[in-house]
Parts: sequence; C-alpha cells; structure tokens
Amino acid sequence: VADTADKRIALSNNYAGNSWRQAMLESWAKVGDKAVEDGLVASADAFTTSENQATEQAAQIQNMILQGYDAIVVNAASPTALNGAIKEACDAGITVVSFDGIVTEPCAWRIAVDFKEMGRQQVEYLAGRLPDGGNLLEIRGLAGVFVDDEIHAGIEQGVTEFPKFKIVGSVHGDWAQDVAQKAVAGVLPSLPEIVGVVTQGGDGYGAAQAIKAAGRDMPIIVMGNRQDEMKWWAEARDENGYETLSLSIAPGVGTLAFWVAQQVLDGAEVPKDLTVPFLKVTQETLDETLAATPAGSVANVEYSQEDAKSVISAAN
Amino acid sequence: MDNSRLSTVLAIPRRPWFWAFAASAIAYFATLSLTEGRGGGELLSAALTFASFSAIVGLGQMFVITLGPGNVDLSIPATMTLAGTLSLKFMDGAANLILPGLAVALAVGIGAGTFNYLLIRLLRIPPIIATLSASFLYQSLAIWWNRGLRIKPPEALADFSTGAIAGLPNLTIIGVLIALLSWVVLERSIFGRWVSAFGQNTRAARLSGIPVETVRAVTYIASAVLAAFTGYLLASFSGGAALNMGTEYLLISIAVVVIGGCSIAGGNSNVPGIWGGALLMFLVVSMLNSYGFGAGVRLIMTGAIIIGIVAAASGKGRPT
Amino acid sequence: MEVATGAGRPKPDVPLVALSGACVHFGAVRALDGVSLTVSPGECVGLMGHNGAGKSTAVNVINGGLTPTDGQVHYGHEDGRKGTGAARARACGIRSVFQELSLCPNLSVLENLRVPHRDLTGFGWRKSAAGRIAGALDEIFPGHRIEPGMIVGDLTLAERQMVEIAAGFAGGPTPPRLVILDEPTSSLDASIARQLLEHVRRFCAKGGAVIFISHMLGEVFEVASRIDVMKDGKIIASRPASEFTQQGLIDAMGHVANEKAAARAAVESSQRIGEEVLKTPEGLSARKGEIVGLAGLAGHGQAEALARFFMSRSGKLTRVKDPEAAFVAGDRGRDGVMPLWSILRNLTLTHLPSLTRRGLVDRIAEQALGADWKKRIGIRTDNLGNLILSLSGGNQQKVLFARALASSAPIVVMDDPMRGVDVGTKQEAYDMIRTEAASGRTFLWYSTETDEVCQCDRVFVFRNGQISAELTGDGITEENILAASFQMQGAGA
Amino acid sequence: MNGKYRILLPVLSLTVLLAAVFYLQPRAMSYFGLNLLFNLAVPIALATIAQMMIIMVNDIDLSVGTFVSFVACVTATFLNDAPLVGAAILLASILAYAAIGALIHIRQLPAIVVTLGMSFVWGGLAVLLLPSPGGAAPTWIRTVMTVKPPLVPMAVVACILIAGLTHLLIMRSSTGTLLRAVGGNAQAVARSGWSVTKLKAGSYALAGFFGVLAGICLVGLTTSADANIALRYTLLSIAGVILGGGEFTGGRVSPVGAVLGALTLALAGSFLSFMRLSPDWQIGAQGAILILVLAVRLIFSRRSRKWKGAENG
Ligand SMILES: Nc1ncnc2c1ncn2[C@@H]1O[C@H](COP(=O)(O)OP(=O)(O)OP(=O)(O)O)[C@@H](O)[C@H]1O
Ligand SMILES: Nc1ncnc2c1ncn2[C@@H]1O[C@H](COP(=O)(O)OP(=O)(O)OP(=O)(O)O)[C@@H](O)[C@H]1O
Ligand SMILES: O[C@@H]1[C@H](O)[C@H](O)CO[C@H]1O
Ligand SMILES: [Mg+2]
Ligand SMILES: [Mg+2]
Repeated sequence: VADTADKRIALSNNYAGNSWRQAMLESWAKVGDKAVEDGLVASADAFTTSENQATEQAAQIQNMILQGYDAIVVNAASPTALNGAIKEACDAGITVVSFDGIVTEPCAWRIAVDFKEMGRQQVEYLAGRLPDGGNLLEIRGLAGVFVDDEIHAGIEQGVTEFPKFKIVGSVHGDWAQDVAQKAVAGVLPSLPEIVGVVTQGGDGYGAAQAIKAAGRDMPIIVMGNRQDEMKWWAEARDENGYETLSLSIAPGVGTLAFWVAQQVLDGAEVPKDLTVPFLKVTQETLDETLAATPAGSVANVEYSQEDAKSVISAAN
Repeated sequence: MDNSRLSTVLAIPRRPWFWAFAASAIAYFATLSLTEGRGGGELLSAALTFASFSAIVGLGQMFVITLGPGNVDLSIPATMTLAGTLSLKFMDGAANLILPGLAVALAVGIGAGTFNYLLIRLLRIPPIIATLSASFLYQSLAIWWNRGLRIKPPEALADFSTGAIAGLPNLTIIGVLIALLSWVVLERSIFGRWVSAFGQNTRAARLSGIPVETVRAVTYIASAVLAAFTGYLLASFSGGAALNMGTEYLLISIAVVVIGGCSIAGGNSNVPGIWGGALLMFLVVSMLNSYGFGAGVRLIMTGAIIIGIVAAASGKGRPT
Repeated sequence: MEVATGAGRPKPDVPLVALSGACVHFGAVRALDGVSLTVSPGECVGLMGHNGAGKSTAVNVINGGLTPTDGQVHYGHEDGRKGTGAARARACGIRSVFQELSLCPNLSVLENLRVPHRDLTGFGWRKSAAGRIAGALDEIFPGHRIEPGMIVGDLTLAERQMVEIAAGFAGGPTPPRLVILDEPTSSLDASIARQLLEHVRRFCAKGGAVIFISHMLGEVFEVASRIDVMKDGKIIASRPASEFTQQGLIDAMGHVANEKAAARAAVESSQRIGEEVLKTPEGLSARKGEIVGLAGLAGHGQAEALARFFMSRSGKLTRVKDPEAAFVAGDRGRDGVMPLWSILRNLTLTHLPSLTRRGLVDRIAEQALGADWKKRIGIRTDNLGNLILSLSGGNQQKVLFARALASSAPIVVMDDPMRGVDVGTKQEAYDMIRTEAASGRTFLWYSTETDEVCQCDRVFVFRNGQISAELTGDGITEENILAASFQMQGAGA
Repeated sequence: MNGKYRILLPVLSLTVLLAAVFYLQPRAMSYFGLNLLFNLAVPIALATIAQMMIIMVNDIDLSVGTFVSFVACVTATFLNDAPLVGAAILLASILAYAAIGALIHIRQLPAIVVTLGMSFVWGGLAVLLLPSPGGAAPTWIRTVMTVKPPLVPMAVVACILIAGLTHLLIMRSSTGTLLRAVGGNAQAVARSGWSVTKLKAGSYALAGFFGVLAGICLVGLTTSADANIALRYTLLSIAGVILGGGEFTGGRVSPVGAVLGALTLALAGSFLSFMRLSPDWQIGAQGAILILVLAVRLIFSRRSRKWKGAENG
C-alpha cells in the first residue's frame, strides 16, 4: 500500500457543458474510482460549478480547503483569477495541480498543453499541403479566455512563418459546432476564396456545414477531436479523398493530473511545469481513432500511474 | 385618399419595428459593400436561416415579456438543450421516428413550461429567478440523460432543416408561419387581449374577470414549447444536440424582443419587430466579422446598436 | 398650525392667485378655454362642474404644473412680488391635494412628507417631519389612528387620503396659504369628511384660502364662500354661495337631474326581488334583482368582503362567456384601468368572450357594443379609439361602469363606483342600476355615500371587518347606519 | 410583504443555511472558516447593493456583471500601473452610469434594454483591456482584502459595514428617502418640483459607485482579472435583492436584506459542496437550492396574500 492510501484528492472543474468536459469527468471517475478501490487514495471526488465562472470556482476551492482535502486538481476558469484561492490552499498545506486551464500561481503545479504550438502547427501543416499558400479563415474560441488567446497567438506566429498565408476572416465559434456554423455562415459571403480553415477544436464540423450550405469548395479544415468532426472527415475522405489533420488536447489529461497529484503527495520530486503532447490524429490514424471513440463523444487518452511517472522523470 | 395613403407611408418610421428592419438593411448593405455586391444571396439566405431560430425563441420570450415587469423566461437555453438532447437520443437517427421525436421535444417544452409556471405560481418565486433555477435542473437532466453525447439526427430531418423551397429556407418558412400565428393570437384573439391586459395591470385584469392564472400558465408553456421546438430544429440543423447549444439564445431572445419594439413594461408587443430584431442580431455580427473587428469592438458595437435602436424607436410619444 | 398671519399678510384685496384668460389644449380637446379666476385670502372657492369640465386642469394651471397655452397666471407673494411657474407657486404657499392620490406607498407617512416639503433635510429631519404631519393630522382629523411611522401602503384608501390632506395643510417654512383640494372626500366616509369641512372653515377663517372641488353639492354649500361653476372648459357662473340654491347649481351645470324623491324604486321592490342568489361565509346575502348595500366607516372590511366574494366567483376559464359576477372598481388606477389601451378596449374587456368566435374577437360587434354604451352612459369623447387616460377621472369611471354592465353577469359587484362621478351622471347611473335590477340583476354595492346606500333594498353595515347590522326597507336610514357603524366602537372604547 | 417582516426572511434563511453548513462542516465554525466561507461574498454583496439602487427606482440592471468585470480589468491594469488614470477611468464609468440613468428617464426607455446593451459595451471594453486574463491587484487593495481584524474575520466586518452604511444612506437619510420615493411614485415626486431625471441619474451613479467597489474588492481577492470574471453577478445580484425582501417595482428595497441575500446565495454554494453530490446533479442542485431558499418567502407572504395583500400592494 502506497503512502497516499489515506489521502483525499478533489477535482475542481469550472464547466461541464460540452462533450469534452463530460469525457474529462468520465475519465476522472473511471481512473479515480479504480484508484480508491485499489487503496491508492482515500477518495477522488469531482466538483463542478454551474457556470463557467472564476468567482464561483474560487469559492469552490475555498470550500475544498475547509473540507480538508490533501490535494486539489483544478481545470481553471482563468489562469490568474483563481490565484488568491490557490494561494490560500497552498498556505493550508494542500497540493494544487492544474491542467488544461492552468493557473499562474507559482505554488501550483501545471500540466500544460502547448496551445501556442498547437496553433502554429496548424499553419505549418497547411503550408505542407498548400505550398502556394492562400487565404485562411480562423475560427476562434471564447473571447477573453486564455486558451483562445494562446492558440490564436500560435496561429499568428504560423502565418508570420509562412507568409504566403493570409487570414482574411476571423470569427468566434466559442468551441461549439452550432455557434461556429452560424458565425461562419455570416462571414462567408463577404470572403474571397478560402483554402484553409484554422480552428480550436469543437468547431470543425460546424464550419464544414456552413461552407457546404454556402455552396463553396471545401477548403482544408483543421479538425479538433470531437467524434462528429472526425466522422465528417472520414466520410469526406471516402467520398472524395479529403485530407486533413486533427490537433487537440485529450480530456483524459485530467487523469494525468490526478496521478501527478498522487505522486506529489507520495513525496515524489516533481517539477512545477510539465508538458503533455497534444493529441494528433492524421489521415493514417483516423480510422483507428474513430473506432475507439464512442459516437458523439471525444477522442481521448487516459493515463496510468506509470504514464505519470514517466512524464515526471522525463521532465526531471 | 391620396393624402391618407401618404400619411400611412409617413407613419411607417414611427412603427416600432421600422428601426430594426432599417438597421438590418444597413448592416446587410454595409457587409455587401465589401464585396461590391457579390454574395448577396448567400448572406440573405444565411440571415433568414439563422434568424429563424432567434425569431422562434424570441416570439416565445415576447409573450412572456408582454406579461409585464419581472416576467422573463431565462430557461430558454436549457429547455432547448434538453429538448434537443432527449428528442435526438429518442430518434437515434431513425427516419420513422421523426414525428414521435418532435412529440418528445414538444412534451419536454410542455413539461418545462409547466414546471416554470408552477414555481412561479405555487412557490411565488419571481419569474426571473424561477426560470433561472429551473434551467439548472434542465441542464442537469440533459447531462444525466446522455452525458453530452452528440447524436446525429435522422438523415431526412437533417435534410429538411437545411433545405429550402424555391430558394426560401424551410426554417424561414416555419419561422414566418409561427410569427403569423403569433400575430393573429396577439392582435386578433381574445387570448392576445388577455395577455396585454395582464401586462398592463394584472390586478385590474383579474377584476375584469380574466382568468389570469390560465393566461400566465399558457404563456410560460408557450414560451417553453417554442424553445423546445427550436432546440429540436437547431439540433437537427447542426448535426446533433450539444449541452451548450442554447447558450447564446438567452441574450438573443431578450434582445430581439426589445429591439423589435416590444414595450418591456408589458402590455404591448410587436410581432414583425421580432423578425427585424432577429435579422439584425445576425447581420450585425456578420457585418462586424466581415469588417474584421475584434471581439471587443464587436461587443461594444452590438451594445451601441441595441441602445441606439431602442432610443430611436421607443422614445417618448411612441404610438401604442 | 401656522397660517400666514401678521405683518407679511397681503391685504385681502390682493389675490393669492389670479388666472386671466387661461387656455389649455390637449390636441383637439379644449380642457380650459379662457378661464379667469382669482382667489383671495380668507376665501373658500367651491369649484363645480360636470366630469371633464376642466376642474383638474385648472388646478394644475394654478399650481404651476401646467403652463397655459394662452392667458396668464399670477401669484401674489407675501411681500407683494408677483411671478409665475411651479416654483413660484410653491414659494407662495400654494399646495395641492390631487384627485389621483400622489403618495408613495412604499414610504412611511413621515417619509412621504419629505417629497413635498423640500426643506426636510439634514440631521433630525425625521423628527420634524413626524412632528409636522402628526400635528396636521391631529388638528384636522382628531381621533385618527395614523402613526407617522406607518407605511402608507398598509393604510386604507381613506387613511391615505387623510394623510395627503394633512400633508397639504401641514406647516413648514412656507406655510400653506392656498390649499387646493381636488375631490378630497371621494373616498372618505361622512364623519371624516365632516372633520375636513370643519377644518377648511377654520383655515379660511384664519385667513387661509381653499379651492374645494367636489361633486357633493351638500359639502360645497357647507364650506364654500363662493362657488364657481365650470362647463366645457369655461367658468359659466361665479357667485357667492349664498346666491345659489341646490337646484339652481345643478341647472347651472347643465344637468336635468330628477329630484331625489323620485329616486326610490321605479318598480316596486317586492315585484322585482326573487330567490336568493348568493350567500357568503361572513353573512352577506342577496336575492335576484336586489340592490344590496355595504355600509359603514371606510376601511372596515367592506371592500375586502366584496373582493373575496368576487374572487371566489370569477377567474375560471370555463365561465368567461357567462360570468357569475362583474366588478366595478372604485380605485380606477389600481383596479380598473388598462392604461395603454383605448377607451373601447377598456370598455369591452369583460364582455369580450361573448364577442369571440373560435378565439378571434369580432371587432365589428365590439365597435357596436362600444358605440351603444358610449351613448347610453354619455362618455365625453369624440372617438372611442382615444386612449383611456385622455378621459377625465369621472369619464374613466363611466367606462369602468359600462365594462361591468355590458357583461351578462347576473351579479354586479361595485366597490364605491361613483367616486368622482358628477351629479348628473350619478343620477343616470342610479337609473341604470334600477333598470338592470328590474330585469333581474343583483347588485352588491359598497359606497362611502350614505345617500347612495339609502337607495338600496337591503344594507349590511360593517364594523371591524364584520357585519354589525342588516337593515331593510324603512330601517335603512342615515341614523341607523351611523348607529351601527359606531355602536360597538363607543362600547369598546 | 409588510415592511416590518421584510427583513425576517433573509435573516431566517441565512441562519438555517449557516446551521446546516456548520453541521456538515464543523471546521467552518472558526475565524479562518468564516473568512473562507464569506470573503468572496463581499464583492457579491457590493454588486447586490448596486443592483438594489437600480431596482429601487423601478428599473433593472442587466449589466452589473459585465460592469464589475470591466472594473476588475481596469483595477488589475490601470489602477495598478497608473493609479491616477485608473481612478479617472473609474470615475468616468460612474458618470456613464449616471448618464444612462438620465437617458433612460428622459427618453422613457426600458432600462432592461439599455442595460442589456450596456452589458455588451462593458464586456467589449473589458475584452479590449484584457484580451487574455491577467493584470495584478494593486497592493493596497490586496492588503485591505486580506487584513485580519481581531475576533471577527474581514469578510464579516466588511458585510456589516456595507449593510450599515447603505442602510443609513438609503433608509434613513432624506436623500435616500427621495430616491425611494421615485420608485414608489415618480409622478408625485415630479409634481413636487423635483427633477426625477436628476434623482434617477443619482441612483444610477450610486449603482455605478457600488459596482466599482465590487470590482476593486474582487480583484483584491483574486489578485488578477479577466474579462469574464464576474458575469454571474448580474443574476446573483438580482436574486440577492429579491431574497433580501426587495421587490421589482414600487421602490421596496432593503439594503440590509440585500447584503444578507448575497451572503445566503454564497453560502448556498458552499452547502452544496459539502453535500458531495454526483457531478451530474451538481448543477441541478444549485437550481434546487435557489428554489428552496426562495420558497421560504412563501411562509411570509402566505400571511398577507389574497385581497389583503393585493389591497396593500
Ligand atoms: N393629458 C391629457 N390628454 C388629453 N386630454 C386630457 C388630458 N388631461 C385632461 N384631458 C381632457 O381635458 C378635459 C378636462 O379634464 P379635467 O381632468 O380637467 O376634468 P375634471 O373637470 O377634473 O373632471 P372630473 O370631475 O371627471 O375629474 C377632459 O375632456 C379630459 O379628457
Ligand atoms: N384582491 C386581488 N385583486 C387583484 N388581483 C388579485 C387579488 N388577489 C389575488 N389577485 C391575483 O389574481 C390571481 C388569481 O388569484 P385567485 O385568488 O383567483 O387565485 P386562486 O386560484 O383562488 O388562488 P389559490 O389557489 O392560491 O388560493 C393571482 O395572480 C393574484 O395575484
Ligand atoms: O472546454 C474545453 C477545454 O477547456 C479544452 O481546452 C478545449 O476544448 C474546450 O471545449
Ligand atoms: Mg378632475
Ligand atoms: Mg365619498
């Protein structure tokens, strides 16, 4: 039995309103319950706030302090607005591990995805496919949110690197298919010919629908990891050999954070900043990934204690 | 004769809905000026399509808002999500279940509307908070039901909701029919009179023998049913229900009602204005996107336009 | 109570206010059409006239609330200065008590004084406000039960009216010199109205002036030193009160009113009254064709009893086409008027379900109904499509009357329905009630006017929320009603 | 509801909820625990007071949430880097509130629409200021918000101060009385020669002022800001006012009640955390507890319902 058998770990989650977050919660429950069953930790409770709000989440973290959890794993609504509460948790001797939506408070651990790189690679991929460059449409996420800003910055960097591309339109799709569909449909009529669409995930299918409805030629849409995006891609491939790439973060990264927290509690030496690779689906791995993804869900990877140990040792 | 026709024409700008349509037209042409007029048909068809969703939920919201101060339905997004989720899961892509699926969606609407009403009636919770609280319950229900999985609509339904007849999107036809029906109800039917009376002076309405509680119940249920129907259509249109699919329709539903020239103090409503407001909300965002404004500027301009229109349309001395 | 006294007081021949040729037009309506009027210290001017004659408009011109489109208003300041405008009117000690109550129901009695008394600020303002209002209430309405800390919304209509009157007379740095009372007694019962009249007389005797608007001839004769009669926006007669007789006054206002003696049932009551049609838990009962009165001091549960009865017999969707009961509101703004609607829509509201085919309103039938009632009850408007709020108070009341009578309800519940209705119209309304009763309708009629109660076939007198007496036939007299209203109060105190 | 009983409901619901929280989590019953339970309620209480100022004059403010977010962004950027500029911006935003109040009255616009429009405007300004979360709290506000007074934690002291001062301002002072009079009967106020426009502008300015305080306090607690940080305050503040015994029309409000209402709402969230529900139902439970707390109002309004209640309405 590990040293953490009596330790209690809580998940502080700020949003549950999309399939990505649902998959994240499901992975957490699966891995967490198993760990409790195996006697590795005493409990692994998940908490979700009703709206995507930093203030509510800060209160939630303060409650967790009161409840005496040993570690808090947090997917934060804001990288900075929770710092007050996180500091209080650290001061109370609690281990805080953030992931996906990471926090800047130095006392917390960060399991970051290089969102910027994710944006840059999209343009890089397009450059490989379209040496002549051309016009791009950018679909952004939710305004004012860290992830959106990061991916956007990466895309800008990519366009500077590959100056043959030009972003001729930019809309906010809020990481939702229907919002993206509406925004794209509205901006499309005033746009010139588009060769590629750079996205943030969760919006590729909506973009494709809007472009199809407008009767335009289908550009290369960089996809996210939602099953409907990939299914559409597979169907287009079968029909006309459509080729693209999917870049995303796997919701199972929450389970990695869980194990990292467990390792910290166990006394392991863990650097504050860890990076996980983003999930990449290519033309080759599409069928395989699709087969492993339940209908309507999100492509996912869950992590084990061993995975966590190797990520940690790689960073050390 | 001529004179009266002239004065009818001159009176048009004083109609509360005029400004919403005028501003829509400005936004439309401003967008097209970027492309020297190319893409006009596309933009119009997109506007008509997406405005349908806003218009249908907006009509429901309009009935509720007409009931007077404090009456508003904040559960529209959650009701849309719940109806979309439940009905798509029920149909599970089977073409022969399209109509039963619609029935499921409408039943969700009736259920949600009734629940909202009961909170307001039995527990005397102010509508704004009752419908907000209820919406959390609906949201949970939707999560619990299928954990946010996006299930595809039956092919035929997807085709119908994205299709068009003679160039007119099917959704638009539905939206216009519902608007016509709402117009008849509000302007010509006794129920419309009752809703209006309720909104002006509930107490006096009750004392004139109006069954006010029936009126309020029917209104809240109607709003929820329209939201549920929109959820069904939107989920079919966009390839599946999502847990957050109604989110933007909360502000939009209120905005189209007020932009359309509906007196928010109740007792006065305006059906054509709803469509005007719905078109405007879509066209403004499209215009600002097309001009490449960032999210910040876009939000500021949207706000300024809402205030501007209301200031132009509903100042003192507005006809009733 | 301080009243302008001493050195600063203008000579009696310097008028407090002088209107000359004042005109006010609302669109095509000439609400005031060249009114000249002066009020001097010590005078009590009774202002009379039919509904819509322009009395309230004249008040608003005098207190500076409305600027006349033509003509002039002059105020005689204490130091002899003259001027115009609302601020000047206030500075001259001109106070108004409006026909439509203008208190804030959410504030306490003393807090309400803060609104008209602009000097109430700084530390201790509450104390001086409480002192002022309590002083005025004690002086005008001795024996009242109103505390300065009570929330106005919790007071009865009569009590609110008392507070407003007291605020009008309350002292302050600018003491009242001319108080305009626009139908101040319309919701007061007889005993409180009497206290007011006495106060008005005292006030004028001490050199104050009052403009007293009322449709109660008796009251006006009791207090007025001069009576001005208005008709269609003009003053058509202005003479010392002693030169008018009651009938002469009525004739001057242009009404051919029947003598009161003729009022008693046209059809013998025994013929008209049938089986019992209602009985309430608190003991109210009425028979078919009967006119049942609810009497007693204002605020003793009559309105509540009526409402309880009405609420229990209405509001069901299944019965909207043939309602059991219809309601005539007395408090128009709160209980009756739909402010955004036309006169027509207001009028037809209760009967509308019967003008509806498959849910749709038959608008031609609606027009016809409206036109019919406009004629029958004489609503002064050129177009039923006008907004209801463009009507004078009394004419709005007629519309509410028509709303109930136009329905097919066998029982009509009336909550002091004649408030603000002029003499001529009242007589027509009484006739109509009797005719309707003769054709089998039952009336439950709460009134603050003993005259009206005395026209009923049976009267229930209320005290402290309960029925203290049931009077019938010759038992219905002013003395008996008053006795039953006060009886136990005397015993209890 | 009678004025005298108005305050009972918020007191009762707060007490019951607090007892339940103490029962579930005895650790909360300490200086440290109370501070954790309530410190984030301080900005909510201020925002609720801001909302109350608007509801007091029969309007409603749908922009409180984005306004507080905007203020938070200003606080974490300008007020920190260039305090004078920051203060000037905040002052200007209070004036903007006053101007909106005046506009609404002069043009007879529906407040709900104008403030809905303004919510976009404030939100847009906030996104322009902080496209990505960040900034830093000025140290002085950080110090104020983390101060540890003897015996009673900062959060409780702050709430008592807010309630007490606004009570004096709104319920006792002659100006406050006049502002409430506007809600009760604006026509009567105008007839007495007051400028209702100025009074409305005044209550909107007060709302702006308390909104500014809310934003500053919030940043003091969170140490930084983002453009979406306080969106939820709009609905929380409305719910808080109502929970505190306020009504949407008629100028019936209670500052003490509003603060208690805000505390109750904050506590409701903690209560749910301590219940440890399944994640599927956590969102729904927040709705359920709102319903539950508000349903308590029924006990108080039953008494005065029916004709009596309406008669006094
Ligand atoms: N704001 C207004 N707009 C249009 N017409 C008005 C307005 N105010 C008053 N009037 C009209 O002016 C005329 C005089 O009204 P006023 O209220 O002065 O009558 P009144 O003598 O006080 O009647 P009552 O005894 O019924 O109170 C009426 O015909 C009324 O309809
Ligand atoms: N005295 C009144 N005057 C005007 N409106 C009232 C009055 N009392 C109640 N109302 C309103 O009328 C509506 C219906 O009230 P009513 O008393 O008919 O309902 P009810 O079905 O008898 O009530 P319950 O079932 O709760 O006893 C409610 O909206 C209420 O707010
Ligand atoms: O909410 C999720 C996650 O935060 C992820 O970072 C990207 O997809 C969004 O939908
Ligand atoms: Mg009058
Ligand atoms: Mg009377």
